[in-house]
Amino acid sequence: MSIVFSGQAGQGLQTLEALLTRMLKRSGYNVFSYSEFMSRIRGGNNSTQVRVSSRRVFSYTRRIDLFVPLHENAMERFHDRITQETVILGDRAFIEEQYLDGHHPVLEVPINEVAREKGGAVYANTVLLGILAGLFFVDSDLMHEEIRMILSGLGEDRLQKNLDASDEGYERSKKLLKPGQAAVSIERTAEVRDEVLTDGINAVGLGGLAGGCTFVSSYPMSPSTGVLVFFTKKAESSGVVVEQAEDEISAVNMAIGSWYAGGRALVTTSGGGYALMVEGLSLAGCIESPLVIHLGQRPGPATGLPTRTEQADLQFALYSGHGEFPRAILAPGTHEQGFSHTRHAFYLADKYQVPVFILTDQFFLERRYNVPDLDTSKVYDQRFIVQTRADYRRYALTENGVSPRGIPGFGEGRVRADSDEHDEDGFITEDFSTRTAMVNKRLKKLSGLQMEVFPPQLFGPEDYRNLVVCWGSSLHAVQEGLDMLGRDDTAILHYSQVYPLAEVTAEYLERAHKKIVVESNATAQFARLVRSETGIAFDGAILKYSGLPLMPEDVCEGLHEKLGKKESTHGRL
Amino acid sequence: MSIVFSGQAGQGLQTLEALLTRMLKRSGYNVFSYSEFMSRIRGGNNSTQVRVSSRRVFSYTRRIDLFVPLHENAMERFHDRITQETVILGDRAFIEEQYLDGHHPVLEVPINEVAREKGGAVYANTVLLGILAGLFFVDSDLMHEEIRMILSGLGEDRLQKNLDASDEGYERSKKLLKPGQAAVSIERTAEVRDEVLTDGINAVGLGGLAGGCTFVSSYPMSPSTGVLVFFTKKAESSGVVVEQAEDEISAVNMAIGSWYAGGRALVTTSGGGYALMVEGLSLAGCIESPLVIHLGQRPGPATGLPTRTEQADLQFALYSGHGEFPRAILAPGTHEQGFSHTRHAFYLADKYQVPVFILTDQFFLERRYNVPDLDTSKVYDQRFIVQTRADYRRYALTENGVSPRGIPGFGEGRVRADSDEHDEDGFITEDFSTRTAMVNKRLKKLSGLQMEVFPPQLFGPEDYRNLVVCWGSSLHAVQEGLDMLGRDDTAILHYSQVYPLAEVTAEYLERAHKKIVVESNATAQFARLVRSETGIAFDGAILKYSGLPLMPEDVCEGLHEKLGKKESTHGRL
Amino acid sequence: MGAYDFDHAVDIAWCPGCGNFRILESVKDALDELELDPANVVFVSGIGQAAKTPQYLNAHYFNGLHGRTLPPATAIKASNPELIVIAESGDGDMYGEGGNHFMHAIRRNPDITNIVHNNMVYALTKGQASPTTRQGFVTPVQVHGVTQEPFNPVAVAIALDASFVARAFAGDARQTTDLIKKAITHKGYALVDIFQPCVTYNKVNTYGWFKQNTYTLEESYDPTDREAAFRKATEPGKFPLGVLYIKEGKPTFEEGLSLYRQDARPLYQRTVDMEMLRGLVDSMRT
Amino acid sequence: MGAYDFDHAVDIAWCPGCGNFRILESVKDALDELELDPANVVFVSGIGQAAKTPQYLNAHYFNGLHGRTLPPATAIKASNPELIVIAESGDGDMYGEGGNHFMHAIRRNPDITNIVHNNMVYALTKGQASPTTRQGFVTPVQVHGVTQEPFNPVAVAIALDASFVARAFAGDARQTTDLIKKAITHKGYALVDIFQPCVTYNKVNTYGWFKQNTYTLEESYDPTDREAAFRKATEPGKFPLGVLYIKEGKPTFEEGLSLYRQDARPLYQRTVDMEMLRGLVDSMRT
Ligand SMILES: Cc1ncc(C[n+]2csc(CCOP(=O)(O)OP(=O)(O)O)c2C)c(N)n1
Ligand SMILES: Cc1ncc(C[n+]2csc(CCOP(=O)(O)OP(=O)(O)O)c2C)c(N)n1
Ligand code: SF4
Ligand code: SF4
Ligand SMILES: [Mg+2]
Ligand SMILES: [Mg+2]
Repeated sequence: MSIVFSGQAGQGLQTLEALLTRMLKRSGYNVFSYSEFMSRIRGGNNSTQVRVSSRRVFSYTRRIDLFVPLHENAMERFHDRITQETVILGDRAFIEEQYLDGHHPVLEVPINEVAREKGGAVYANTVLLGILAGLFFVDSDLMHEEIRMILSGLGEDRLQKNLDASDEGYERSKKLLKPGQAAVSIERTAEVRDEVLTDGINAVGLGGLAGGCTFVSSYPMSPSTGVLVFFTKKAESSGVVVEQAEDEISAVNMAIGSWYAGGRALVTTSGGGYALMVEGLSLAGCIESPLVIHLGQRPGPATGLPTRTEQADLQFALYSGHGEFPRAILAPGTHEQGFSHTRHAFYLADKYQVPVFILTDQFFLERRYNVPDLDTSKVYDQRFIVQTRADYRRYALTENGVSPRGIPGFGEGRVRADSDEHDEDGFITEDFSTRTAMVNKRLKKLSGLQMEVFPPQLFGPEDYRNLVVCWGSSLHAVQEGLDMLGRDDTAILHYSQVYPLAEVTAEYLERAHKKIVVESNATAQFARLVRSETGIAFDGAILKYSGLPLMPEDVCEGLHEKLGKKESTHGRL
Repeated sequence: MSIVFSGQAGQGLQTLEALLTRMLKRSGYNVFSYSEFMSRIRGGNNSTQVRVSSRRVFSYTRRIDLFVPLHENAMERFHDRITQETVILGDRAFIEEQYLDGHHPVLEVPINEVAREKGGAVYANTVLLGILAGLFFVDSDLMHEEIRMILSGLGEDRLQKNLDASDEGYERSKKLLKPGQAAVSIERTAEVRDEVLTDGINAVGLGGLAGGCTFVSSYPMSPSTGVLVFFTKKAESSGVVVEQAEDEISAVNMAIGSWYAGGRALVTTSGGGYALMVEGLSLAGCIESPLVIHLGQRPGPATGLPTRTEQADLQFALYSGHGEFPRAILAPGTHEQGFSHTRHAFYLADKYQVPVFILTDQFFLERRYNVPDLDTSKVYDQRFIVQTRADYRRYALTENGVSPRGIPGFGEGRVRADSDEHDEDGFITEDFSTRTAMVNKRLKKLSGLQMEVFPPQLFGPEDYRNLVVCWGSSLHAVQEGLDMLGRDDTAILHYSQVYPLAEVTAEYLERAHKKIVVESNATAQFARLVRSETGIAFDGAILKYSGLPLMPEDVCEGLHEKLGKKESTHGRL
Repeated sequence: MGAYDFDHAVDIAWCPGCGNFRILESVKDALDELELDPANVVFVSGIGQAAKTPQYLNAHYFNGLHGRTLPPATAIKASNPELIVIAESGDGDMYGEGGNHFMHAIRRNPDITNIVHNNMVYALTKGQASPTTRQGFVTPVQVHGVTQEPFNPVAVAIALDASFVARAFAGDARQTTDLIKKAITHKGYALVDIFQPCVTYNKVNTYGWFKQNTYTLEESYDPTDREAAFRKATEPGKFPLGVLYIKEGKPTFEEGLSLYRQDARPLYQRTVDMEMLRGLVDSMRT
Repeated sequence: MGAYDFDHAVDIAWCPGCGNFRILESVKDALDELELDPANVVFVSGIGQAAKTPQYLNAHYFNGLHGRTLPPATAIKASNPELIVIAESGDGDMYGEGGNHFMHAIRRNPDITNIVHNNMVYALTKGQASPTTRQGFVTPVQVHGVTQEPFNPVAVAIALDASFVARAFAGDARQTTDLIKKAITHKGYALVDIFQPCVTYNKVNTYGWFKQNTYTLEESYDPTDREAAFRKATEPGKFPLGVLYIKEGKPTFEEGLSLYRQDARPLYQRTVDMEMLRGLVDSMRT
């Protein structure tokens, strides 16, 4: 079931989202939520989708089962998504004339009037929470507990008013349905109650802590700021230096400085901020510094759509920086991967002394759903630094290109890092053969990185006829979209690491009759990468770049169009 | 004939190079010169190669026919290039023992002693100039004229001493050769005397003027600073605003600002500086500003080898900038192209309102040779700006994606440029369909750019068996290298525009039995680009990334290895 | 309706009560009172709440990158000195991300007006500290309160010998308008740092706080005395409002550009001098 | 042989007579006299002639990007407060490309020493103007002479209320050594701007010129008086040498980092607290 609230910036939709998802999850429902919002602090129109299900749900869907308009123009942007099946719930004043024609199911509740009775318009959200709690048969004690938890900062008086408002909503819900109309009947599961409810921000942040992150320097930029805030909150308890830099250039150079001195540093940024870090990336490449970059994509170019989503910085992450040096790019598809891959990024960066990207996007970071667990047993805490001896050479030539990494203050040796071409000691050199040797040394590390690549995951029949390829945050929309289409001759291949590209790629693609790529960008960047490595071209691409997340419906319709009518397949029929 | 002087930074090799090449050219010889030098102001070891020929010469060769050591360790870096055929000329003190074994032809001249007699060690260069003038039968009046021209700033006394020193050298040259030893016998050509002697810097600078450049903002960085200096020198006479910015970020944002206000702006930079311009590139992409970027490559990553050469920023130029927007990348191979392509860059940038790169490298910029002319008849002066009407819309949607470009102060309308996603008027929008339309509009311009691509040039037999592909500054070394190898079944395909990639590419490649790419980088970036567009992989790559220019010998040996023994080919035998 | 108002309603993306509304009005009033033709006025801004201002008045604008307001503004003026150029943005944009340009634009001294909405916070990105945030201010990123010395833009501008340095408070519309007018008519770079209450993310430095913590410079104050200006700019206690410093007689950046001395035409009116070009090429034959 | 000398000959890439040699000696002397163990001393530099200094003494170094000296220096100190960190580079590096970091490092106040070789020129790139180049100075890019106001680093540092601001002249080795020693022992950010003759690209501001145009601050001078310091920093005529300004009692950046309050161990000695992590994840169940 898909519920959408539509309100204005400043109306507190995010609090409602938090309250509702927590409450429903703790009642045993699987939940998913995502807010799309404008780049403004007040006004405009934002909306939140909460999906409630007996099965796990992970994607943002076009479908709206229950629509709640919370201000005057709340329905304007949703005409194409509100169908005759969509139940409209709320204040009559906010429901457009055309939906009051009797052909649309409408549940009128004077939410604002009730709120005002309970103390003011600000209580509208808790009235609504109460109504939904009622419709979903949530235990009212649980509802109260959540309100107390989330709104604890408000003070006793306003807290109590919120509780009263929710109770009134709860009461009203009972009278909402006409006799014969069913209340919500979604199965609940006991196990879900105790699952972990997380968004991408927390998954990445916790992964960072699990990876041993001790230093974060960044400059605020949507949608990556959440990760900075995450670390700030945890700074003390977990021993992380967190600094808001004066600009992104400072941020990345600080991070590299920290690695040099024994920190394990991360920067979190978005495309425009990352653009300013590119010279720093090349510095990390040259001095062979580990570096972890969380790059939360949003639509560009330039300022673009600051609060929207896109997957258009893959090539940029891959080819940015002057000169040639190795790197790795991870693109988690699930929140579990958000956690495990961020942890892994620290491992790879440290082991190979290279920059490693965690490439997410606004949708990935902001969406929220329940997962059974984030597996903290595999805490990564291996350290790759060595205690130096007097004859220490920072860039000693080795078999695999990796030189033991010393840090100042730990051992006898001198640690010399140089952004000019250097010899094994780290001193500037202009010797041509040393130069060639150092380029080779750095590039050799690619083989090591290649050996540790996360292979793509195949979903669906091994003997697929068609293969749908996607990466990063698109996974769930593709899965649900294919489910909707219902073809059993088609499999999904999802990449949670896009570079180095897994070597099995060609094999997978060659087995397919039709190969379709699905990406949230306009030029099919991943397809281009695949072709540059394998020579193989896709037969079609489903691309979205409006700023909204990819939806299962986009995938379903796109596949329908590309694959034609469902064929009798597989001998399974 | 290849002459190499080896001296220290600060010994005035560059003046000698200028004097000698000018003088020889005016005597009717074809000349080529290139200096390789360290990133320091004094000391170390630098060298200059001057090639003198009856045919046109364009490349830096490993071969040394005449070697002139000018300080104590002058031979150290040249052991592998000095053969038993190499004549060593100069002070006995600077010639290493091993070369005085009687097996190496040595012409001892006490250059420094002579210089000191003429007034001091600083006159050594003009003594040497005199010697070479004598060996090459240069008219001594011409020699004097050149000295007066180039050293005019020195004052009468020192000028006279230089003239005397050159005369003394000239005299000495007569006695240098033992009876029977031939002086230099290279044919001269009357036409060469009046040809244009240019390096890449002047070719690009003049091309900029021909393209109507009126604004240059940059920050010094080898090897691109020369172009900044070029414009500074010409600023007054040609009406160009030239500003040294506080950093590269300012430089690129100034350039974009200038285009907005009706200037035609260029930035000149190298990889590390360009890294800081990447956000600006994306800005140009979003607001659809023309922008011309001269990117003079040098070896990275990071500071790398500041005064050396490489072609390793192709992918960086192509994929840098967050978000998706079109661009063009020109990579001149000859100085004529340095001129014409820079002019063309302004045309393309202005017409399509996109950033256009002129991708050169240190070798391209610093090498010098004579060309018949730079064709100024095709001066480009078409203006694409419109006088605005009151209802002007900066981003009006059009068939080909290009909207008429107005500027403030010219017309009635308002010109609104916005780095956020915007509507046709330039106002910020968050409308999803407008967003999609604007992305499509911007990307549409790629078709126009594709239609105006410089096709690659084929050198050699149309019915080639093997095809050697190269781009940018590598052309001449590949040509001379293939000449050395002497295969007539092999052709060369040279790209002076690398993006958009010419559509004929696949056709050319498919016709070849073996396809070899030659690049001055370690990862074969152009080959990767070709594969990403055509799916076609090369059969081999000749790559150089020591910091020295690609030499004909590298190509010859590489091709020999890749193509095997020369086969009886072509039916022509 | 002033010359800078639109003839249709505009959806302004600011919070009700925000100081930005006041500044917008003051800017429009200043331009109207100076009777400047909007067709010659170019606003340049970066990214942030303040940087949206140009969207809401009917002049030309170049809304560029966060922190990069001054370089394009300088270049626009240099490319067409006939334009009136106003660089307007937030404190984070101008003093944080754009700090280097702030210093070097002052050194360059283009004849532009630089209006900074100083709300002591990063508003658009939801309330982190800006360079001007006061010590102790708690934000989601500065959870224990800001520890750094707040950036003092007027003191730094005076240290850089800026040609015009003023400070205003958005709450005093008349004074703000007057200061903006003075800045626009001043020849050379002119800074107007305007205290701007952000009602959403800055609950400390409110209208009331600014009112209590500012005062207007005495009539007798002499803004040409650099030392006195520095004293005023750094004195503890209340912040002085008004023109703090004027350095008279500084040549502007555009005046230093030799190409305009012989020929005043803006760049867009120029064409390639083919003979000059031919001459340059031919000079390389000998 | 001092603790910072190599036991083998070093090819130094500077011109004979360059002021950088003097500064190199002063730096080594200061470290030797303070008896600092090279194993604990980290030099951080950018790119330029000055930035090569760390190559020529036997300590740790991080030779990063042009203009980016202070951010890594700050982070190195913050990651291991036991290290002595010296950020050393040229005027172009520090005040031009790196100007924003200069301002914000001063605000942040890490306990590092910032040595700037101020030769009033971009030497490594062959003689263009730097921010501190005097007006009228002719270069290949500033062909009619520099027109911009020269950047006054000490005045700006004082305007930013820096914790320690000194100026030296490379020609006076003893004073330079002493000032560097003071800067290193000072707690907090300490700027030492050193006039450095570039014998190749700056034929105006020579040893003689600097000698004639500088004087040493009187014994009686009180560096804790900010106004007086600003006056000294901006007074016309000769440049004062010595400690211009000290702001006592400023907390350092590292002191402000809460994680060191409970546990002084540098970052490299820390490991993941698994229980804490488990706890964080579990807290998201309810
Ligand atoms: C390169 C870059 N970094 C970060 C951002 C995100 N960003 C947008 S506005 C802003 C801060 C705005 O603060 P301020 O300039 O004070 O303006 P205000 O919103 O307070 O008016 C930031 C950090 C960005 N757009 N670009
Ligand atoms: C991003 C970047 N831009 C430009 C350069 C080129 N560059 C190297 S050193 C230098 C100037 C150095 O001047 P300064 O810092 O004063 O040092 P000096 O050589 O005078 O000691 C420049 C512009 C670079 N290395 N990196
Ligand atoms: S967030 Fe602050 S600055 Fe932005 S509009 Fe609201 S009150 Fe104004
Ligand atoms: S160029 Fe100047 S700064 Fe560089 S070494 Fe020579 S004298 Fe010193
Ligand atoms: Mg602000
Ligand atoms: Mg300098």
